Amino acid sequence: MMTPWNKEEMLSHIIDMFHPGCSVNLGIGLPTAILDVLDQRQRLLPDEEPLDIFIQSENGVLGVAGRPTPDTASATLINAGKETISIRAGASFFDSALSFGMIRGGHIDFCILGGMEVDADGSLANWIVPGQKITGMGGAMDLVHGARHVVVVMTHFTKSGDAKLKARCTLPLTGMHCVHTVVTDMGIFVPGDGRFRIKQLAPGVTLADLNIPIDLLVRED
Amino acid sequence: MMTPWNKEEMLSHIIDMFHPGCSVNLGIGLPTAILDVLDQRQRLLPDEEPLDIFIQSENGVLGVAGRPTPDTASATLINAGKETISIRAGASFFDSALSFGMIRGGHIDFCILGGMEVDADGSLANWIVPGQKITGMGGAMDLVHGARHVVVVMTHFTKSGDAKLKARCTLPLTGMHCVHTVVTDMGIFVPGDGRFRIKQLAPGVTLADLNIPIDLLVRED
Amino acid sequence: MQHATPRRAPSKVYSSATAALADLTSGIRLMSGGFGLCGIPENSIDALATMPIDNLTVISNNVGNSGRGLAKLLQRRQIRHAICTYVGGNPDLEQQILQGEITVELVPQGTFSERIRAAGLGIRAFYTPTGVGTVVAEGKEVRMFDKPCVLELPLEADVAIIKAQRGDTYGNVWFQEAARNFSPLMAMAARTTIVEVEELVPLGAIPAEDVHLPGIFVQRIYQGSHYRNEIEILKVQGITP
Amino acid sequence: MQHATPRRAPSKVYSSATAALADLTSGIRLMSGGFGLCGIPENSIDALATMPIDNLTVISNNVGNSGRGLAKLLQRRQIRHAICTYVGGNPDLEQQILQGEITVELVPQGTFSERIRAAGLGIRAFYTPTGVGTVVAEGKEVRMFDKPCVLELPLEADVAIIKAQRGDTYGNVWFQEAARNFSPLMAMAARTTIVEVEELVPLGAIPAEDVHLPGIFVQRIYQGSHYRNEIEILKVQGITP
Repeated sequence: MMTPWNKEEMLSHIIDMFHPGCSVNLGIGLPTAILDVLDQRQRLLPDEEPLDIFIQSENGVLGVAGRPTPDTASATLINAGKETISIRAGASFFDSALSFGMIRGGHIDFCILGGMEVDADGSLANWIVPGQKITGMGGAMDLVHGARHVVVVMTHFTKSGDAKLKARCTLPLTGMHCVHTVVTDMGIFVPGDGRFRIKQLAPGVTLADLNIPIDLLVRED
Repeated sequence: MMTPWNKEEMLSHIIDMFHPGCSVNLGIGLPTAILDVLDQRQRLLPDEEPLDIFIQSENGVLGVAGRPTPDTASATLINAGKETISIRAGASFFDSALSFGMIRGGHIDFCILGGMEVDADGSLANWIVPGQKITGMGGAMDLVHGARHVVVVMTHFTKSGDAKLKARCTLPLTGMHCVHTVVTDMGIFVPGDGRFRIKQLAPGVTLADLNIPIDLLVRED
Repeated sequence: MQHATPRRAPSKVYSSATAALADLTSGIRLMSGGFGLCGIPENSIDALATMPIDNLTVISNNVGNSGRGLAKLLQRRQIRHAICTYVGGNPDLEQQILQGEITVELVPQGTFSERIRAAGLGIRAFYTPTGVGTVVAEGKEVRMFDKPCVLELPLEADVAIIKAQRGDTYGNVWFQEAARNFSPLMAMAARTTIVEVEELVPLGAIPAEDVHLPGIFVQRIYQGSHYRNEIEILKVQGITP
Repeated sequence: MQHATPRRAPSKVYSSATAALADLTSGIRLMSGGFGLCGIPENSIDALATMPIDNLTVISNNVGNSGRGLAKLLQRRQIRHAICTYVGGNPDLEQQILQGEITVELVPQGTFSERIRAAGLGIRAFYTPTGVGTVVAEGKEVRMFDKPCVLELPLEADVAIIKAQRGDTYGNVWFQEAARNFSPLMAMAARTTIVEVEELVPLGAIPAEDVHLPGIFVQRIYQGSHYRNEIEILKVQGITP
């Protein structure tokens, strides 16, 4: 009987990758909810020292902290998802050229993005579905080039039951050969060289459950 | 009887080009003495409103003012010649990439440089004499590309009596086709398209005094 | 020896948005600072929305959001072409794209920022890994460095409208929190930069070390009014994912 | 579900120059901030001058001046190659160039700054008009834009030593007056950046808007001592040209 991870568990597995002092960029959507998971942990374990990390937001903030209170929310203090945030001690603000330079220059340890497809060469598609509404790539194409560790978090299956981990992306790419780790509700995978190395599977998940051609899979867990 | 201009007169002719509100970069050496000429005028005519300009120094200062007093001189407040300076109200400090971007991007109205040779196509040589001591180009090669008006100020003749205004530079270039105006002790010249257009001559100076081939000269004064 | 008469520089200070924008014409390339609704030049946009100019090419990260900001110019059909990074959450824009009333050129945000900086600072082109293997690289030169990179060109404008918390009479500017974003870069890249500030302060009131945008990049400045500073998405403590 | 144990980041704060520089080795590429003697990392240079390392490639605008600053490393024959923009006023360097003890690569100062920024910010190459038609362009690609431009590559380092007035425990840094120059760029371009400050302040003591160099670019920081802050050329009022 398999028990896929829920969203909080998927995000917790990503948080577990973080080392104290690391820098992290959180993509719009599911990745940004890492803020809320960290907030929640802090409320549940108020005596525990918070994880000492620096969260970057590509609109020009380093040191994003949890959500503000209704009183402290500021129109000029937002993340790249345009949501109100707060900052931690040691935060800094800067312009967009420096912000993306920080990313492109390899200074960010982890970049967490949502995904539509990741292929066995580590290419990512997450910004457009032909024929559907166009939203624009925003910073996604930049974020995948430069961070030391690019992590994609997404549900394992499309609504029609296909795995989003593919031999080759079918949707237009966001970036080529750029993804280091994929976290889905079914497990944690490392793409590259035409294979997905399996780092961990959710409880009870078997290879057959993944709906990925078996020759693309390498067990390492 | 010709009366070549002295250094202060040469610099005054350059100051006369400045419009209120303009930005100016002063090269090391003679051009920097424009600061002193402005200082001196202010002392001689204390009731006259000072010329309202912003002097940039490529080490990262916009708004250089006159010299400091012995009490206000600061080791961190210097110009590109490494001399102590003061700043005016409205000054700003920035890093070297922005400073040279300000120059390269065409935001500086006047750049004043010393010269060894300027040719009739507006190329400049001012940084090296083969076989003599090398000092390095510093910012000179950048300064000549970008300022809206590049002015070279130099004595008209070498020690051996040759004119420094030539059909073609013989020394290694600092920049190609970059000089807009040359001010010497003999006059003011605009190089370009193989000619020197004469804007003004010092009192009593004739074309023959210039020691420049006559076919390179066009009278406009 | 003749001396120029020492004189004061012409003032950069304008009395209002209307005065500062009076000579803008149809068809110009217009940059507008801001990320979403954060740091947008509210007063300049409002003034533009009352002016008889159209056919604008707008360069802005978003072209308004949810009917606000630059969406006001969309609603009045003043924009013909947009260069931006993100068009989501903007029903006015979506509709005009579908109806062919506006053309949109999407640029990755880091490349967008760097192209604007390049225009402002005289860099004629640069190579970046962003976009290789994607639609962004189509028709562009790709060259191999440590990884393949695309050649990108500067992005400049005729006019930039930007907003800041504080500015002095020379145009030295200080931005609050994350409101800086593209604004200083756009100020560098436009031939005429018009800054609106919440507080117009005396020359030199901003410490020289902490000027975020030196006044040399600013041609006009005015103190705006009635700032709404709208919060686009309010998220507060205690909401779990 | 497993949770990582929340922990504090390892401290970036070192007790002294000696501690902060202890693992530097011979043969590295070393960037050093400062313009002339303005803003040079005095304590780090002094520490290096006591260490048994040599064969350094030094990247610095000047390689010391008049026997001071990096000239101390020259005098101890610790530098084998220098990449810089200006070598005047430096008899130690002149002598070693003539004697073939050191090789020097001269770079125009604006290109020098921009190449260092490019290395720090992931730009793989850029085109600039600086140097076209000069010795600087020899052997380099020249391409026509509005004017001919040279293709220039990033300039990076293993270690950068820089000095600032103020810094906090994360490495956020604030520079005084014109002491900023190349230092923030070098901090971005080096794999390990070691900052010395006159005042080590608590985390967050520098206002977030006015951080000149975000701490993400800084790996080590220490409070220096006995700063000389020498004035290279004292010019004061009342001296006419």
